[in-house]
Amino acid sequence: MSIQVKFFASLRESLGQSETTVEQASTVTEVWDLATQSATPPNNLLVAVNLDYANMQSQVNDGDEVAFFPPVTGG
Amino acid sequence: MSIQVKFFASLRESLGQSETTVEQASTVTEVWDLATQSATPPNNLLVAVNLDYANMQSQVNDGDEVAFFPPVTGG
Amino acid sequence: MATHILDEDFQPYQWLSEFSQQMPAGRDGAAASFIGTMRDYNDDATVRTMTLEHYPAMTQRYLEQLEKQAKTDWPLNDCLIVHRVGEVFPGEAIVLIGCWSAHRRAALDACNWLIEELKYKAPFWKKEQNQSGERWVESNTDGL
Amino acid sequence: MATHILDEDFQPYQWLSEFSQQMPAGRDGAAASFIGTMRDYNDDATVRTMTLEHYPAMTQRYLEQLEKQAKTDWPLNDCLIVHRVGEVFPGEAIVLIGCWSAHRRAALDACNWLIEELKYKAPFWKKEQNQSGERWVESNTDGL
Repeated sequence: MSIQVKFFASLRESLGQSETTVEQASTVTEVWDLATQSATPPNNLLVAVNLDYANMQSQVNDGDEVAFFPPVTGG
Repeated sequence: MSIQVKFFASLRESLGQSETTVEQASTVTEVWDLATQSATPPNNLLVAVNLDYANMQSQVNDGDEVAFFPPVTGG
Repeated sequence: MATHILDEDFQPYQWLSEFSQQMPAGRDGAAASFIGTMRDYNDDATVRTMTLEHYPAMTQRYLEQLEKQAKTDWPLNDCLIVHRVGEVFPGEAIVLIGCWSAHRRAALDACNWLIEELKYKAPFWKKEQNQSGERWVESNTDGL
Repeated sequence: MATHILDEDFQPYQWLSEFSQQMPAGRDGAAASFIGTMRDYNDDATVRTMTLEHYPAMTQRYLEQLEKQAKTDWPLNDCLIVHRVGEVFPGEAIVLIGCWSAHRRAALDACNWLIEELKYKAPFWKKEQNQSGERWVESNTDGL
């Protein structure tokens, strides 16, 4: 099993990593804990699984791409 | 005393005149009656006195310009 | 602020571009615009041309009043209104409204307000020429 | 419908003009647009440049979904979204939204909805560079 993990913007900078891979996880929470050595997730954390918004309880499967990022500020 | 009267759009066409002058009137109603030989005013008639919207009861004075027109359809 | 009544075809995006180039760069965060264009159909009839009549002195005055009111009601930095008169052909622009502000709500809301006010109150009248003759447009729709 | 993510400066009115020229003349009665531009100030600080990061695959997908939703919710004939990424300077356009419809409410309301949705959900992030260093913009304002 392999889950691709991405971090963006201020979260990428504060965690000091933009991408990593997690080998075994069934929820987004587990992905976060494994990818960040159980860092405390920020209150306003956003998450996407396979390019769609998801939440910390969402299930993940082999081959998924999970992204974590702060509130968006485009436009 | 002289009041300039203007008609626009379908009203100008149905009355068959675009401009006329009224010599003696104190309200817009009197201007209408004199200028149109007491034609029945259309329900949706709009009126402006000196380029500002007014109504049939508005007072008129020497030198005023009174305009009658149907609902506007610009834009 | 500027108000223009034109008796020939104009390019709305070129007007917006040129008008905005005169503004200080970096001042505005938001520009909202609305362009009303002549369609080739209305109420199921095919329209060939349209003639726009207006009440020149009142039109100019009324559009300027609208701009002043918009600048009073919203924190607008600038505002542009352009309106055609005379004979108009399908695809040609009839009206252009542009609003510039620091933040988006003022520009969007003022633009929205200006087109509604203009449609219901500015003294312009449309007469359509179609295959069966011509007819005055009797009233503006609610925009739906 | 079209969605473009650009990594260099673009001319929004030229994009709107060229995009609308490809449409059938006489089809649309209404074109609404919104352009978000980089200001040279924010929260009382002078901003020199800004860097826009994004999540490329998700951004593209999300903007396309927004356009599809707008076309479902309103009778739009066409829709254009352009968004900058990379280093942006004051006065440069960040986002462009254009909506075309037969009548004005669809174009105006969809344009309004698209910019709000994009601002709150499309995965872009701004980092401002000012005289005292750089900072991430923490959240979008309500537009006031």
